[in-house]
This record gives sequence, structure tokens and C-alpha cells, in this order.
Amino acid sequence: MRPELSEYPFDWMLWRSLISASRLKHGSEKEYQSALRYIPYFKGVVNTIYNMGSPGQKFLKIIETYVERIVTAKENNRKVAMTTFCFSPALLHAMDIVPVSLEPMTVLGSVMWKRGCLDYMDFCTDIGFSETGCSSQRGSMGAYLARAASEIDFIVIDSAGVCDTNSNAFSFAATYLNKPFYGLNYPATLIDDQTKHYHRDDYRNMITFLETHTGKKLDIDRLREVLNQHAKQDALIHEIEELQMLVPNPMPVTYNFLIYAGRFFFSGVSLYTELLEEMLEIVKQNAKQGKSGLTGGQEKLRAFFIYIDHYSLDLKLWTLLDQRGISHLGNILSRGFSAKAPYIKYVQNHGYQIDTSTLDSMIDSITEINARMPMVRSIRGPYDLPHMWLEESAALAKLLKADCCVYNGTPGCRNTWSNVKLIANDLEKHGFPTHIMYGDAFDERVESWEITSTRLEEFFTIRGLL
Amino acid sequence: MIVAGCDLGSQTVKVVIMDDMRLLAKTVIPATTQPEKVVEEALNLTLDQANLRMSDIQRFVATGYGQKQVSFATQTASEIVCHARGALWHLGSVRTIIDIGGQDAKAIKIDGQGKVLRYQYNDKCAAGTGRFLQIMADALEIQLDDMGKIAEKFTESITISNQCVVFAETEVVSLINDGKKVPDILNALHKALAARVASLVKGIGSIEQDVLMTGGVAKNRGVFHALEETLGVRIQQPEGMDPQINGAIGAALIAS
Amino acid sequence: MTIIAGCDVGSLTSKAVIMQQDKILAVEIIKSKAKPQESANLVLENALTKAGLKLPDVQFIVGTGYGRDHIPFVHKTMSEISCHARGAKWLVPSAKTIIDIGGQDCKVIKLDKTGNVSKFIANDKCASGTGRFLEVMARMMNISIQELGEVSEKSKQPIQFASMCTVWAQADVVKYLNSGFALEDIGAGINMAMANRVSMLVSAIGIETDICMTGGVSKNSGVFVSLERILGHKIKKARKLDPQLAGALGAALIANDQIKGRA
Amino acid sequence: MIDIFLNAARTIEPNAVSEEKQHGKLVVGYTCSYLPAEILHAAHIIPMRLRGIETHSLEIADSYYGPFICTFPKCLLQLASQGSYHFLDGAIISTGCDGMRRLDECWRKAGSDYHGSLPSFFHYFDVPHKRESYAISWFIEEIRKLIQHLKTHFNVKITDDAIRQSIQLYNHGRRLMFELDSLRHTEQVRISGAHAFAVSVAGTILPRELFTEQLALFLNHVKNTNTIMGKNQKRLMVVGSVNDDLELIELIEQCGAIVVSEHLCFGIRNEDDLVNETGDPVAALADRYLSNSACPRMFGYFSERLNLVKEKIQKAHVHGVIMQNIRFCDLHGSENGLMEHALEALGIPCMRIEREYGSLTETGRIKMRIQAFLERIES
Ligand SMILES: Nc1ncnc2c1ncn2[C@@H]1O[C@H](COP(=O)(O)OP(=O)(O)O)[C@@H](O)[C@H]1O
Ligand SMILES: Nc1ncnc2c1ncn2[C@@H]1O[C@H](COP(=O)(O)OP(=O)(O)O)[C@@H](O)[C@H]1O
Ligand code: SF4
Ligand code: SF4
Ligand code: SF4
Repeated sequence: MRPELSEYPFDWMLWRSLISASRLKHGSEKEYQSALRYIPYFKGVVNTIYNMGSPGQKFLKIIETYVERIVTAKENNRKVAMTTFCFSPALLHAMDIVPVSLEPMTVLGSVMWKRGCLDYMDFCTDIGFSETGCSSQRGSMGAYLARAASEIDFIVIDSAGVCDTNSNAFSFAATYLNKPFYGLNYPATLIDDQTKHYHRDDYRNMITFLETHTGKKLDIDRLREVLNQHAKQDALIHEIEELQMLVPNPMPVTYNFLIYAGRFFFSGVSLYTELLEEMLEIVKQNAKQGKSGLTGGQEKLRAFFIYIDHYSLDLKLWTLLDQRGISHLGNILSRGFSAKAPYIKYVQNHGYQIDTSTLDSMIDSITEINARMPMVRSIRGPYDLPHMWLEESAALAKLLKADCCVYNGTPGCRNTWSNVKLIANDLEKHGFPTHIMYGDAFDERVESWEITSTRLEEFFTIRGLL
Repeated sequence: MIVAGCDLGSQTVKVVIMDDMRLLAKTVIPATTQPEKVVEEALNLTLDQANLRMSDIQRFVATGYGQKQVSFATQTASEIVCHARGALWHLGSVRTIIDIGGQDAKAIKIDGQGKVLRYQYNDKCAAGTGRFLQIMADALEIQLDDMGKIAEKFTESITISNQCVVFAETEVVSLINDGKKVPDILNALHKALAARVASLVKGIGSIEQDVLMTGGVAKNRGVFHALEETLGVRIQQPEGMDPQINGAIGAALIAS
Repeated sequence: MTIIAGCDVGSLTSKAVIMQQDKILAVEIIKSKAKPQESANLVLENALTKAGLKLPDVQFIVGTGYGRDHIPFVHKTMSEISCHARGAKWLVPSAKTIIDIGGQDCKVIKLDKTGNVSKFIANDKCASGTGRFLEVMARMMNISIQELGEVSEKSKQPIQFASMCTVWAQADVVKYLNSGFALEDIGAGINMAMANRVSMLVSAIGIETDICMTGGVSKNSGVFVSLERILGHKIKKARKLDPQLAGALGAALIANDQIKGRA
Repeated sequence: MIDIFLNAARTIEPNAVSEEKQHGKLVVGYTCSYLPAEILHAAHIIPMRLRGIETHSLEIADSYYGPFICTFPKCLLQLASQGSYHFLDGAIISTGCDGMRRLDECWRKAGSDYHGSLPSFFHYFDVPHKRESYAISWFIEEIRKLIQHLKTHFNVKITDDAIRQSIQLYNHGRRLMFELDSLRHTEQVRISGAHAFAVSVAGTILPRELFTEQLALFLNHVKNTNTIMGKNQKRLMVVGSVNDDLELIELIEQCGAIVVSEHLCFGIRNEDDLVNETGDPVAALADRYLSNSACPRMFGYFSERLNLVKEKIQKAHVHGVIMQNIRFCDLHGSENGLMEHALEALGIPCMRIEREYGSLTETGRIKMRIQAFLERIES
């Protein structure tokens, strides 16, 4: 790794950049200029975020707070857990554990820094980790493995049985750092009784693990508080989702990103609730005026992402969509599966309910929430089972009145790359022109954004969509 | 109406001049790092052949990698669309087009009106391109034009599996070292390339007839036959014409 | 008078070194032929002619390189790794880490105190860490392989390339060329991509100074300098001999050991 | 004598299996060593680990799988779609790794595109990635589901007694395998690595009765032979991801070494311990199969695996370890990375290679590495 990178901790650098960024709008011109010096590559993103209006500023606050909690965990006597984005952080927040979710941290590095997290990625390879693994973990994981970031105390994940690449990355980290490791493991089926029992046993066992390693008992009141917030957040998201179905879609392109990023950071925490409230307000206003959320005002096309987005410098994907008049209808990460979600409410037993009456019911609720995090739910088991990845993508595309579907992921994703051609063919049969992006969401060295975007635009033209 | 089409490829630049649906003249010359200049050169050569002047050209459409660099083009169009148009001009019944150029391979599915239904480029890391053959020809010290002919003399069936151009070259070197014969190696290379391209064609759904093959590699009989065999269908080629200029023809057709 | 020779039949070039004990009598580099036997015969013959010798004058010949098993006249074959290690140690006695980039392969070799190979790693992944990659790119840009090395000096802002795969990187290069980017920035970007790949191998094995570079690509100053920058260490230049000859030199030195061992 | 094993290891449809088929025996293929083959055996079905050797092109497989996937499941899909598995009466796909578990969808899809390529019995078999008691209960359920499906589909009986007998037979085979393995630990090795490996591959292919019977004979033969192999040769161990390709072991031995131990998927590592012969046989199977943490698909058990390998290195007096993995195999790719660091720290020379699966491997480059590795060990 470049020597200068190990000089400053990764998360600390993120934090400083974020602080400079959130101060931008408050200070004088001079302060503005001096603040910009700290974030030379971050200017574009900052502009994009500020252009989102008040939710943008709230979002900056959220990530700043998230990273701050990591950086200051030791002095505040909190334990730090390395975890994955598909693990609901609500429980960790309830237990006062500071989560470091690797994938969102990689996203932050990728959108903010010119070289993204490439050097950390390469560090993983240096120490023997498979180069072909998923880049979303490899990015920030490298910093933690190189000990060029805050120290973590233990690792909890939930991707066994869902994504081996992901589980493998974390178990590698656990071995390399010699830290306690707990991995939830999911059966391929989702809603049968056997699976439900299994979820509960496994999840409770994990709580014991966390209690042992923090020396603290799970606090019922805090858990209730977190779940109540969670329910509120779900309701807000559902309302936004309903509005997204309107033509034109009143939601700005970047808001999907805020929805899922916020959820990965602060599910069950009030900051995220406030973000959602502010977003809903704007979307509602647009809806009332029959306005599209796009900057240009005119919606030419509605695109539904069936996997993740592309996180290169300056949020280039969103800028492209916005400029071309394309509405972003969400991706696998922005989907929610509470029993009241627009898609799930017609599907028996697939959604989760939040029941805060007793400790047991609360643990069951959070267990089920976790079993329905985007990847945990959508890409476990065969993709074409009823209401799994394929069927749910097709149904959502239809519900959201999408004109086309787009796949974007990372080459490290064995899970989706094994089936992406199948799902593209199947979605075409459902009448959705489907484009497969070959780039890596986090590593521009795989395919430059130049090529990726050219192919994407070509798809829109050739298939007669634009 | 007299129009011109230009396909600015990674390896060659193709220019055609057409009068309505009639092909008047064509030029294929190697591409350089100055796209604008080569196109001008190719265009002049073509104009000379057709006894025309620049001012006679009413419209000029450019396609291919360097399409945006041709400032005097009246319009640009994507390669996929141009290939579809060109193919339909050759053969009205065409439904599947396989185009293998220097840089990439594409499979395109169209309907009777020439509308693109599906298309796909070669997968990343795939060696299914003309460049692959060129590098192999160099390694074997033979001419590109002769590859097809030499391969016909093959006697032993061998497998070349590596998916990467450079590594496939190493594999070829070890095959030579093992005393394998050049025709056998060539045959294996053609099969390898055909397999890569076949998976592309199969990837966009069932193969619909008629199938037309275009692009520089269509001139290689070895690849052509290997592809027919792998796909199990008859493949056609633009009749009496250089398959390499299909994209340029499509561009010209879009112009008119 | 003990005359020995080393013959390195590589994928792109074939090299021969003829020595009399520690003294180099003649060297030769030719482009490899399709058949390794032919390359071997020709390169050795040329070298012998330069030295004014005939084949029977040579007492021991060691063969190496991809074609090593097919060289008709050798007494022993050794892998390129051992030969490059031996050759590099002779060229730069303080060397601990050797980076050898040839046409088809990139290898990083670590030596112990006595100069034995203690660890090595070779590039298994995509081919972007090989000399061939550079040649394809140079051809794409219509410049010579020598020029490609030199452009890095002129560049202020190297372009960042998709460095994972030759075929794909090529598409990028074409795109940048066609979009009118400066040749030197593209060239520098290519050298950088290469250096990045190689540095990953180096870090994987762990750096130990001094570092020395051999193989044809070590003559590419762009890669050389970029690599120094990424690694944060100086790389020692081989001054006594063209570093592309390190493999053949090592082979000759091993031949010398064999003779001594016998005596 | 070795011929029956070699034949089994070198062909996807060995003679011995075809013969049994002609006598009306059913054959069911499976994809991962975490499937308790005893169950199939108890149903009078020949369990057969699916293999991808004899693949020459991936043109069908590549049209389903994306480019960044391990070539092993791709080879299986290719063979399946081109009809090379016509002799199968059924197939079971396990949640080995992601690429492998996705063979389920790909194969089913190929089944509709290539008529007859999907066996009528097709089962998705879930395997937990951990071994807490509740995971074992889940696994027991999975095994029972499999039993039920087999029963109804093939109209066969699978009694506890039959399973118990199968367990005994399999255990007997395992004991013989241990014995064969221990013969490779001695200073004077009487069996080449390639032959020993052929035996363990054959163990997953041949009808078990035939296999144990032949293995017993072969053991006697090896014990009494006078030919000593690998004198003064370097003793190597091969570890890592799936390999059922004799050629890889042969290539290593051609370079002048002898392979005295493996820790590969398909090798002895899957036969490492015995199944309890008393009590509920399904529970015993679940317990034994899940307690085997030899494969990195069991997350979080690295140190156990490391110890297993270290133990083998000691027992077999190994001079160096070749760690191979198929390109895009994340599990073994990073496992090899960790293991390399741990073993090198103990002074055991290691070399990692990444390759394509089986017949797609390109031997030239690998050979150079093996030779260089041997030169390194010797110097
Ligand atoms: N006469 C020929 N015989 C066989 N192959 C040829 C011949 N001429 C060209 N090719 C192949 O065609 C490729 C160039 O195709 P082309 O369609 O011109 O590519 P592009 O459009 O990318 O420039 C070359 O790489 C070469 O492999
Ligand atoms: N003068 C030079 N300047 C820059 N690069 C060079 C020069 N000469 C050779 N090369 C590079 O060296 C490579 C060949 O290296 P070499 O060690 O001879 O390979 P091999 O041993 O595999 O035949 C070429 O591919 C080229 O990239
Ligand atoms: S993107 Fe794919 S590989 Fe990465 S964590 Fe998600 S499922 Fe796993
Ligand atoms: S390597 Fe592991 S997961 Fe893969 S088949 Fe073997 S035992 Fe199963
Ligand atoms: S080698 Fe690895 S990736 Fe391939 S099937 Fe086995 S475990 Fe899966």
C-alpha cells in the first residue's frame, strides 16, 4: 500500500472530509475555499448532495455522525463491530455497539476520493485474499486489515447461505485480525416453519455472542425504541414508494441512494427518520404539482435497477440519469419487505411485522427484519422461486411502470453473475428491455466509466427507449 | 440521393458511397491514431472510385469506435443499428447477425423491419475477437489471410481453452513446443473463437434463421465453418461482397 | 579454458550468453521463431560466431525459458525463476527482490542471504502484467515499444486504465485515442497500469531491498519509474549487462557451477 | 489392478457404472462432498459425484453463466446440456459455493433449452454453513426431505436399517482409505500420488461394494510390491479447491516430485472421519458430515483446517505444499492465501497457483512454476 495511506486512518480521513463538507454551506467564502482544500475530489459530490436540498444536508450529517461514532468509539467506551450492509444495524444500535458496515464505507471512499478505495482493495490481495472476491468488501476491508483505520472488536455477519463471497471476506478478516466471529446462516427457504425456528435460534445465539463480547445485556427499552423508530421509517418509505409509482415520478434520482444508505447506517435511529420525513415532504410537493423529480423537470424514461448502482467518483451514474431525463426507480437495496410494503402487501407471509409487545416478540421481529434485508431475502435460494429475485423484480418493475431494467454489480458477485443472463432473458420475456452493465460498481479499473456509460447510453438508444 | 457511410473501426476504416440502395464504391484502409485524417483519406479514395466529389455527397453518417471524431459527418449512429441495417439490405430474411470485428464480437437479433430486438457484446475477458486471431497469426508466423486455408489441413483435434488473449498465446507457444502441427493448432484456435462467439449468440435467446455473419473475421473460413458447426445452423455471408463493410453500408443506408 | 553458455528461449525473444568463467565473451538476442529448436540454434550460433567459437568448444550449456525442453544441445535445463535469480544476483549482488517481466509472464522472486530463491510468485491472472500487453498497446498507438517507455516522462496526467484485461484495456485505449487525449498521457497510463499490476505481486510477496529488475520490460523507463514510485523504493539498475539477458546469464552461471561441481 | 480405478477416474461414465446400469441400477449425480452418499446407497442407487472432465468447450455453459464464474460448475453445465450425462437418473445440487448452487437454475433452464438434459429427479439440497446443534437439526431435516423425495420419485424403500448398513459399508471403505493413505507416509513410498488420487476419485464414482472390494485387493498388492517410488524425490502435498483431474498430479510427478498427500475437494479430505454406526442413522450422518470442516465453505473454522493440514504435513513428511485453486474460487483462493502465510511462517515452502478447471488447465505455465518450486525446495 502507498506509504502515505497508512499515515492517516481511513475512517478518520473520511470523517474529516465530511466535516469540511458539511461546514461548506455555513461559512464565509474564505472558509468555503479553505474547506474545499481538504476535499479536492469531493467537490462534485458535495455539490450533488447540496443540490438535493435539505435531505442532502441531513444525509451529510448522517454519514458524518456514523463515521464519527466509529472514530470516537474507543474514547466513548463502545465496542466496534465489523459487519455487512445486509445486516440490519438496528440491533447493534439497540445494544450500543458501533457498526462498521464495510460496503457502505467502500461506497463513501469510492464516491469521494479520486482513487476510491483501490489501494485498500489491493492491500487485501497483498496479504493473500482472493483478488476476484467482491470489491464492495475488499475496499474498506483493506484499511481495517492494514490497521489503517479504527480497531474493531468483533465481526458479525449474516451472509452465509446467501453470499459466500461476502461470508468468505469476513471470515478472512476474522482470521487475519484474530477477532471473534459470528455468522448468521440462512436456509434457502424463507417462510416455512423450520426456517423460522432456525432464524430464531441462530439470531438469539448471536445476541448471546454480542452480550458476551460487550459484557452488556440487551436493553429491552432501547430495543423497543429502536423498533418503534424502525416501524416509523418503514411507513415513511412505503409512502415514498407509493408516490414513486406516479408518472412522472416525483422523486429525484438520488433519493433511492439516500433511502438505502440511510437504512444501512441508521435503521431504527431518529436521524434516519428525519431524513425520510424531509424527503417525503419534497416528493409530496412534487407530486402535488405533477412534477417529475428530475432536475430538467421532464421524465423521458423510467429505469429500474435490478441489482446495485455504480459508485464511481462524484456519483456519475445519477448525474447521467438526471441529465438524460431518466427516472431511477430504485434497486435491490432500496426495496423494503415489511408486510405493508407496496409490493409485499399482496404476498402472503413474505413480509415482516414489527411487534413490540414482549422481549420475545421484539427479538422475533428483528430476526425477521434481518432475514429480509435486500440480499438476504432476494438472492438466497433459487432466484426463480415464487417471490424471489426474478419474480419480485418483474413485479416491482411493473408496479413502478418501468420502461426497462438495468443490472449493475461487481464481477466478484458469483451469486448474481451466475444468473444474470437468465434473469435478463426472463425480464425480456416479461417485456422489459434489460441491460447488463459489465463494470465494477466500486473498481473503475475493471471497466472505465467512459465505456460503462457509453454502453448504457447505447442501450437506451438502440432499444428505442430514448 | 448520394450518401456516404463510414465505419471507423478499431483496426480498419471502411467508407462506402451509395446512391439510394445501390453501392457505388467502397474503401477499407487501416485505422490510425488520427481518425479524422484517415476518414478523409478513405472518403477521397472512395470518391475517386465513384467519380464523384465531396460536394456530391448529400449526407454522411459515421459509426464505430471513432464516430464522434469525424467532424464533417452529418450524423452518427451506433454500430449495432448500422450492422442491423446493412444486414437487412443484404438479406431481407435475416434475423440474427453475428459481427466479429477487430475489437469485439456482437450478436444482434432483429425483426423483419430491422428493429433491434436483442444484442450482446462479447463478455469481458473473452478472446472472441479478430485481434485474438491476429496475435495468434503473429505467434505462428503466418499470414492472417491464410489462416482459414491452412486450418483445413488439420488432422488432430486439440483444445485451446484459455480465455485470455495473451495467455492463449502462451498456450499456443507450448503447443508448438510440444510439436503440435500448425493446422491443428489453427483449427483449435478457430474452434475456441467460435465457441466464445456461439455462447454470445445463444445468450440472447434461441437462434433465429437466417443468420448472417459480417465483420473482418467473417473472411476467415475456418472460424466461419467452426461457428456453423458449433451453432448447428447454416450461416450466410453478404453475397459477392466484403463482409467487413457491412457497418459502413448500414451507416449509408441510415443517411439516405 | 572452460567455456560455458546459457540459452534462454523465451516466448518473444531468445537470448544466449557465452562465458569463460566469470567473463562474458558474447551475448545475443533474437526474436523467437515459431519453433523453439530453431530459435535456440540460431541464437547460440550467432553468439558463438561473435565469440569466434564453435559449439564443441562449449563444455556445458544450460537451457531455460518457455522452450527449454526443446533445445537440442543443452546439458541441463532450469526454470526461468532460478536462472533470473542467479543472473540478477550477479548483476546486482545486493539484490533481495527481483522483478522479472518478460513477454508472457511477470515474476517476483525473493532471495535469501546466500542468493537462493526463498520465494517466488508469478502472475496467473490476466495478462496485463506482461510485456505482450505493452506491445499490443504500443501497436494500438502506432508507436514503438521503446517510445512507449519514454512517453511517461512527458506526461503530466496519466490516464487511469482498466488494468484487468488486455482486451478490455485495449478498448479503453482506442476510446481515449479517438477522443483526442494526449498520446503521452495514454502511454503513461498504460505504463502505470502495468506498474500497478506488478506492484501487487511485489507486495504480495513482501518487499525487501535491494530491488532489481530484469527481463525485457525493465528497459521500459516508464514502467520502471512508475514502479519505483508505487513501491516507494529505488530499483537498482543492472549496469553490467542488458537486463533482458539476465535469464541467459543465470543459465550460463549455473552451467559454470555444474562444471566446478564436477571438477 | 489399478486399472479399474484409473478408468473410473478418467471417464465421466466408467465401465463399471455402465454395466450396473444395464442391470437396472439407478444412478444419481451430486455436486458436493457434503452430501451423505450413504442415503442414495441405501436406496439402491449408485451415488456419483459429478465431474467436469472431458469438457472441450464451454459454449453452452457460457451462455448461461457469466464470465466471472469458476469453470467447474460451468463444465458440469456444459456436459449436462450437451447430453454427456444421459446416463443419470437424477441429480442433486448442493449449496457448496455460490457458483455451484446456481447450477440449479442454470441446469433447469438448460433443461428446457436442450431437450432431455435435465434428469427427471432433480433436487436442491441445502447444507448449513455452521454446526451448532440447531444447524444439525436443520441438516437432519434436509436429509429427511431428500429421503422423502427419493422414496416418492423412485418408488423405493429407504429404511433405517438399510442406511445403517450403508454407513457400515462406507466406513469400511474409509478405513481402507486411511490405510492406503498411511502407506504414503512411509519413507519408501510404494504408490504414486496419481494412483492414490485415482483411488480416492474412484471412491466417489464406483459402486461402493465394488470399490471396497477392489480397494482391499489393491491394498494387498501395494503392501507386497517391491517397487519403491519417489526415492530421493521431493515429497509434495497438494491442497485447495476442487480437483479430480489426474493430469495435475501426474504433471507434478513428471516434474520429478512425488505427491504424498492431498487436501483437495475430491480427495481423502472428505473421507477423514467415520460415521457413528449406532443410534439414529440420519442424525449420525448429519453429525459426521457437518462436523467435517475441511472445506472453507464452513465459515469461521480456519484454524481447524490449518491444523488438519499441518498434521498431514507432519505425518507424510512433506517438503512443500502446492496450493491450487480454480480461477474465481473465492473460498479456496483466500483460504490458500491465509494458509500460505501460516505454513511459510513454519518454514514449509508453499506455492499458490490459480488455474482453470481440469482439462481446461494450460499445462505449460503450470509446469514452469512446479519446476521452479522444486528448484526452490532443493536449493
Ligand atoms: N483477409 C482476412 N482473412 C481473415 N481474417 C481477416 C482478414 N481481414 C481481416 N480479418 C480479420 O478481421 C479483423 C478486423 O475486422 P474489422 O471488422 O475490420 O474490425 P474493426 O471494425 O474493429 O476495425 C482483423 O482483426 C482480422 O482478424
Ligand atoms: N527497448 C525496449 N524498451 C522497452 N521495452 C522493451 C524493450 N525491449 C523489449 N521490451 C519489452 O520486453 C518484452 C520482452 O521481454 P523478454 O524478457 O525478452 O521476454 P521473453 O523472455 O518472454 O521472451 C517485450 O514484450 C517488450 O514489452
Ligand atoms: S454484491 Fe454479490 S458478491 Fe457482493 S456482497 Fe452482494 S451478493 Fe455478495
Ligand atoms: S470445495 Fe467444498 S463446497 Fe465445493 S464441492 Fe468441495 S466440499 Fe463442496
Ligand atoms: S472450486 Fe471453488 S468456486 Fe469452484 S465449485 Fe469448488 S468451491 Fe465453488
